Amino acid sequence: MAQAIGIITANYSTQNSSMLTDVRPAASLPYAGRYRLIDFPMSNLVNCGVRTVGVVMPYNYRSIIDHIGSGKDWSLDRKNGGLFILPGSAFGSTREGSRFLLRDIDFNRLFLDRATEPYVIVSSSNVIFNMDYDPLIDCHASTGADITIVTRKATCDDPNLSSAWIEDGRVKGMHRGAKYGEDEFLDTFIIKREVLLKALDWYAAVSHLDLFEALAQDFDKVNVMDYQFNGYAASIFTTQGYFRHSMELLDPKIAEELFPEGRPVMTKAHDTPPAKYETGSRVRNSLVSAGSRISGSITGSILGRGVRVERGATVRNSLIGQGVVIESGAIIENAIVDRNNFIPAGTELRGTPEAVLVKEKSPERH
Amino acid sequence: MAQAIGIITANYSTQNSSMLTDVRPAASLPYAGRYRLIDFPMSNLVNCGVRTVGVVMPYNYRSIIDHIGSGKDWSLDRKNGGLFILPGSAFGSTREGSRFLLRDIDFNRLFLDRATEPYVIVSSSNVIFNMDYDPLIDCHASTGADITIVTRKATCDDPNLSSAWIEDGRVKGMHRGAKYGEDEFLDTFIIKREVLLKALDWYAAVSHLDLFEALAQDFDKVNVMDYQFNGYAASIFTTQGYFRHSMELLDPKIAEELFPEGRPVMTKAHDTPPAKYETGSRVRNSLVSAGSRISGSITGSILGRGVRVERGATVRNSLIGQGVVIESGAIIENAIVDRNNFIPAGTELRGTPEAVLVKEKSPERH
Amino acid sequence: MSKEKCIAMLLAGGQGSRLGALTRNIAKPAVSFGGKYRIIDFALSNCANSGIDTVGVLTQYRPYVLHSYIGTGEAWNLDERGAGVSILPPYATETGGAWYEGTADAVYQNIGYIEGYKPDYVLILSGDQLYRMDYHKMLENHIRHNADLTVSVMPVPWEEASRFGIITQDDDEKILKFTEKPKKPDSNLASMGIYIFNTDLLIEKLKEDHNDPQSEHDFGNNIIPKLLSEGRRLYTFEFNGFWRDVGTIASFHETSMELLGEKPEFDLYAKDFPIMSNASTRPPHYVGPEGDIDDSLVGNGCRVFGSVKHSVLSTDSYVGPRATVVDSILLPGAKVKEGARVVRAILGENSTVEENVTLGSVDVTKDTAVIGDDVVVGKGEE
Amino acid sequence: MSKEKCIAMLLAGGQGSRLGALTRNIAKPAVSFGGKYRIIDFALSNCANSGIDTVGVLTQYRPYVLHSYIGTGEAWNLDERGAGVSILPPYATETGGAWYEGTADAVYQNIGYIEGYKPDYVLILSGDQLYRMDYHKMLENHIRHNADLTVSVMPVPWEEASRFGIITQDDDEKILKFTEKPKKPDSNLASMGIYIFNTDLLIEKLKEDHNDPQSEHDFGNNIIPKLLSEGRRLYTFEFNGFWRDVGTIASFHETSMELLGEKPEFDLYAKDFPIMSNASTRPPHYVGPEGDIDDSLVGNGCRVFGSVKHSVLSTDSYVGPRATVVDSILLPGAKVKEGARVVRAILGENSTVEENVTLGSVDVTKDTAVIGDDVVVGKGEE
Repeated sequence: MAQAIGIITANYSTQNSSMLTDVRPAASLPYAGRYRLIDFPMSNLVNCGVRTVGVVMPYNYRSIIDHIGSGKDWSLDRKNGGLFILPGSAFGSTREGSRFLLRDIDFNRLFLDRATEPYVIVSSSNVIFNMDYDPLIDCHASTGADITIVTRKATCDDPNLSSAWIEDGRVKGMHRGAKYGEDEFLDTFIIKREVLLKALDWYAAVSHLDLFEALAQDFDKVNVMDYQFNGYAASIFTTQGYFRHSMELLDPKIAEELFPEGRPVMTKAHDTPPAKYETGSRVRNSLVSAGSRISGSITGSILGRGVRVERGATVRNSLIGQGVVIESGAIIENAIVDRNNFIPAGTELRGTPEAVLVKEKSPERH
Repeated sequence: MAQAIGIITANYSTQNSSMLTDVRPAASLPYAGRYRLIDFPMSNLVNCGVRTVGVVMPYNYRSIIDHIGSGKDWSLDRKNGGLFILPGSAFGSTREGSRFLLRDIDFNRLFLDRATEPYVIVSSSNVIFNMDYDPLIDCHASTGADITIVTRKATCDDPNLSSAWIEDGRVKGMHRGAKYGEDEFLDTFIIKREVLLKALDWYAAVSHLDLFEALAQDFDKVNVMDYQFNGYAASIFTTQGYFRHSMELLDPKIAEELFPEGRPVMTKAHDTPPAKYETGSRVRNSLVSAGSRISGSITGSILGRGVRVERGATVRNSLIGQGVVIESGAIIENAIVDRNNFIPAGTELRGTPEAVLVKEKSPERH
Repeated sequence: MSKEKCIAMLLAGGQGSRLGALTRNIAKPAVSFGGKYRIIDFALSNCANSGIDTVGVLTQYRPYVLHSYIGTGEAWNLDERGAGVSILPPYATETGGAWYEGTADAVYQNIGYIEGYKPDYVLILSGDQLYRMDYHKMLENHIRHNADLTVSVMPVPWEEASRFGIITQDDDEKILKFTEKPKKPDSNLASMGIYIFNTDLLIEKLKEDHNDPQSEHDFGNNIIPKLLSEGRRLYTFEFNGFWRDVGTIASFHETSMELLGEKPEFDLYAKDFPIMSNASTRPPHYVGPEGDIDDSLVGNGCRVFGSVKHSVLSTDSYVGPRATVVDSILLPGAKVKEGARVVRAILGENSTVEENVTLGSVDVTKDTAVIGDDVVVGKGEE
Repeated sequence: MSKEKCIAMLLAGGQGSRLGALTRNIAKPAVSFGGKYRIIDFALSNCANSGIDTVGVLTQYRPYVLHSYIGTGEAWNLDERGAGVSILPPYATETGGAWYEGTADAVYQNIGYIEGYKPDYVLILSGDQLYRMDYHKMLENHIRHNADLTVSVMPVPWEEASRFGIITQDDDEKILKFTEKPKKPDSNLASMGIYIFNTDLLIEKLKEDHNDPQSEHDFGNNIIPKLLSEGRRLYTFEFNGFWRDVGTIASFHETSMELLGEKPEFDLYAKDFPIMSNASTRPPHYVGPEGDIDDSLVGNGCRVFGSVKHSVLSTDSYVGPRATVVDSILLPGAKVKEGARVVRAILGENSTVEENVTLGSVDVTKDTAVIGDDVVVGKGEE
């Protein structure tokens, strides 16, 4: 019985569009082999006891619905509360940097009206972290702020991020881009439900804007506070960022921060057998998902479910999607091979660490 | 383990649009107090053992998703097969008489590709009946027809229905409108999966058409057979038809045909207490759903869940939606009062049996 | 919801033999009640509404209906990951099997289950009482008092106090005395048989009790008096709402009737504390052209062609033309056929009263008539 | 799927004492197997894949893990409306409780459950065997022969025949003779302990058997010979696939090893007949920079920093740097710490082998080493 309900805006496609997100919304991008990006915000909410979660859908919602279903795998298949599918407003959210469009929330105002909880935790599906929201809720409740945003000290310069201008814990403004050491916004905030409802009225005339764009002139009136997160977080806005942050999971310390004991990351359950290693296989520094069958050689890579790597095939520094088959003698290096691809014997797919090669999703085979 | 998968086209809005379907797709219209129209095609499929059902969604899909969820209440929440949400094609299905648009099926071709069952049972959500599909499947399998459509002898003249021109059990053509005694098409057919996939290719150039429109010139080449249904069926295309067919449920014989033992109609489960009758209530020839509290007088009417009829209020020959409150002294006659309406003391709402008054859906109260 | 972890152990093993024909084939907590519920719904809904998401249900007597009804607890939102409802029947070990010999013994035999969840507190409940209680408030009380054990109590009329286990407390709610059915009660606070224990103490006391050959292995008769004699910190939590033990035919009938009327003390319709159940989906009920229903509860799927007054008609029951049902309870699927007359009776599930039969009597000095599940009452058997 | 109604009764009550430490706290059908499964997954998946959607699971010995694992059968798509999995533990009646005294007695005590579903046929299964079988084909065979009882059989090597219940049949698959462990077998067809009965006959025979003071209440020893002596129509259904009873440590180890290699006889990856399980969600396993895995199965959540050869690593197991695991089975959560060496061993759930400890031996004349659940093996205890 948390004090909050949750909203996840899953209708954002990365601006820097790649072949990966052409075929699906960012929320259903695979991550860490068997997960999807949306698993992380969903699990964060559920792990702190939130049992009412609305997910704002993109136009192409099939892959998300297939994945989250009725929310059963997140304990959100409930008689009271549970998972709510919230259709996004007609034109979706493709504007640069806009993850929290007012019109998407306004279109689903009933979801907010029906709730009785005092707070709403809102997050996008583009920033990956595993966080205990309880101290955030407590902090927000005790300061009495209207909004408390989650930030961390930026670990690099990145024009795709957003950052906040903070004085004495109070947010004075926000802007696109973050430089090393600035307060990077993690696309997650908690807001009083009543304030969110009021904001929809205040800004009804500019409902095409993102909530924080609309607030731009009003940071002196609306009390927006800051909450610092110190753990691992990865913002996924570009293909290169997606690749780089995926590869960070090969660091056992980072994997442990993202998958700590006591705060499991939940995802859709599958009946997949264990992975099988044949004689002669050679796997080093890699994450391998269930159902994979390995006879070849794999280094520094992440494999989705049910991948086959045949004898004599080599995979290095690559992300391999679910159901990919890599035939004998094929070589894959510095590449993202999306699901269901078939890589024939002897083929070579090589990118460079700076320019990763992307092999797009293939239609399902039989 | 049925030999068939199912498709339900839930993206059809009645042509003769009324205030009732302005706010929701026809598939989620309430029926028989606690049900929705889509419950009937869903239950027919599940009761004959079909465990893979795709539902084609309209643009405004929220009410359907809220209702069917993951399909759990229809035993369709499964690891293999189960319920599939199929987004409708971009422009929905509002063309007159078109319930089986090729582009809607083509848009979800993967659903057909993945199946292994030889047959597909396709139905719309606009025709209500409770039918054992097993003999239909057996008949279709034994004749070897490409398509077998379900018809019955039309019980009245109605320009909104469709009918088939049949010779020796073989369908020679179809046309809009049905006259008494003609073979009325019940918007339900079984087709070989391979034939449906081929048809998508044959008619790729005219995918804006309904399957049977596309077939119009080809009834001599494609073997379409007829299967006669002898039970009760109600086609819901107009507000008046919706009202008239709803009222037929007050005939216990018809209610028994629609809710027979052994073929339950499944719907979303709710925690609603039993109905409560206070001293002085007077209810005759009516269907009353759970959670209703009756102190007034009700005749020849159907009440949804959680309706309150206060002392001295009168309801005659009317459909009352979920959560409606009718205050003391109010009189409702020949009317459809959609959900969540509040009828103040002393108000009178009167239509005539020929021109039923419609009070549209009201926003949720607290 | 506080972060302190509390799990519930729900005692549902009893036969409930004083419910006679109603518990011939099913355990008492599985008996139908209130038109669409089963008795255990009330305790399970209390747990769900109090945020207690881990519940062990101790079964023993004819548990099949109870087991299939409870399932994984999904109907009460209790099928949480890493929590949920667990059915705990007696079981065999290397050394053979042991039946539950008392309330304390039943919990003793499932110490392993409790330890698996590492709770700070254990709530002990019965599966056969009707009430709405926020156990979380009781837990807060327990924590505030830094108690070893908290007993839920309610004031009863002084003249009835000698029928209960009576508790005397000081001004700070600390229990001074506990007397089972005192002849001269010095308090009117009765124990409701609802306890919150600190887990470590519970386990220690259960083990002691198990090894005590004199003990009947009962919480009320053995564990509580022992703790009191040891000078432990026992506190009360006072409850003032509607509470009933429907353990006899008379109380079952009376409590059912208390659900009727304009403003019943127990409001099934209260939305902030819903009673949840694992009900099957049935159509709305139908009232025929000559049907007449007054001051009654009517469940889904019923068909009423006759007259019903001051009664409870559960799911799928049937009252034929010119039949009369007064002051009675029809359990699911019960049928009163054309012209029959049923007064002050309880008809079991799927039982039938044949045409023109008269059953029961308005004479309240006589016992309530009870027809068992599936029984058919024909002419000459009334 | 035929319209004939067949339900399954799955015997899962045995202790499986020959599995030693592995069944100290859980029933044999609940023991982990094959990296992510529990033994009962195979029988339940067979039911689901054969279209048998009603399964009564008879439990008795330490059933808690089994109960919570099975739940309502949802993981096997067996939670159908009006069907599904039911847990059937021993229960008490008005006259007290009775433990299951044999396979036939266990089913006898649940005749009420069977009658509730009114099936035409009842399939009797064990919860501790590994195989894939389409029971529907067996049922078709049963119907085609118009049999009273059909027994599933498989050919075994002649030299091993005297270890089994051996069946002699005529050319039409009719059973002529059934001999338990014959010294001089005249057939090599062994009974697999899988039976299909016509329901009425089963119930009649169970009642007879219950009243027979001489009977051990066992299907193989009592019910089958009785039917044969009465001249009933008993037929066989021949099975030729992979079938194992993992009832001993040796067979558990050997059968696990048989899952390895390039083309194992039992293919976990066959998509048309999937083995389903109620597994928890865990991340992919990680192989460290020095990790080395050869000819092995590795479950989700494992972390491998050492060397693993010809072994099964179940969910969440751990092999530390410079540790070696050979010819071994790590059950879920088992840990082999840095520098330890484990050979031909079975490590129970959440057990630990401490740093630099050596456990087990390549010498196949010695017993397989077995470490119980939660046990920690330190230096000096090898």
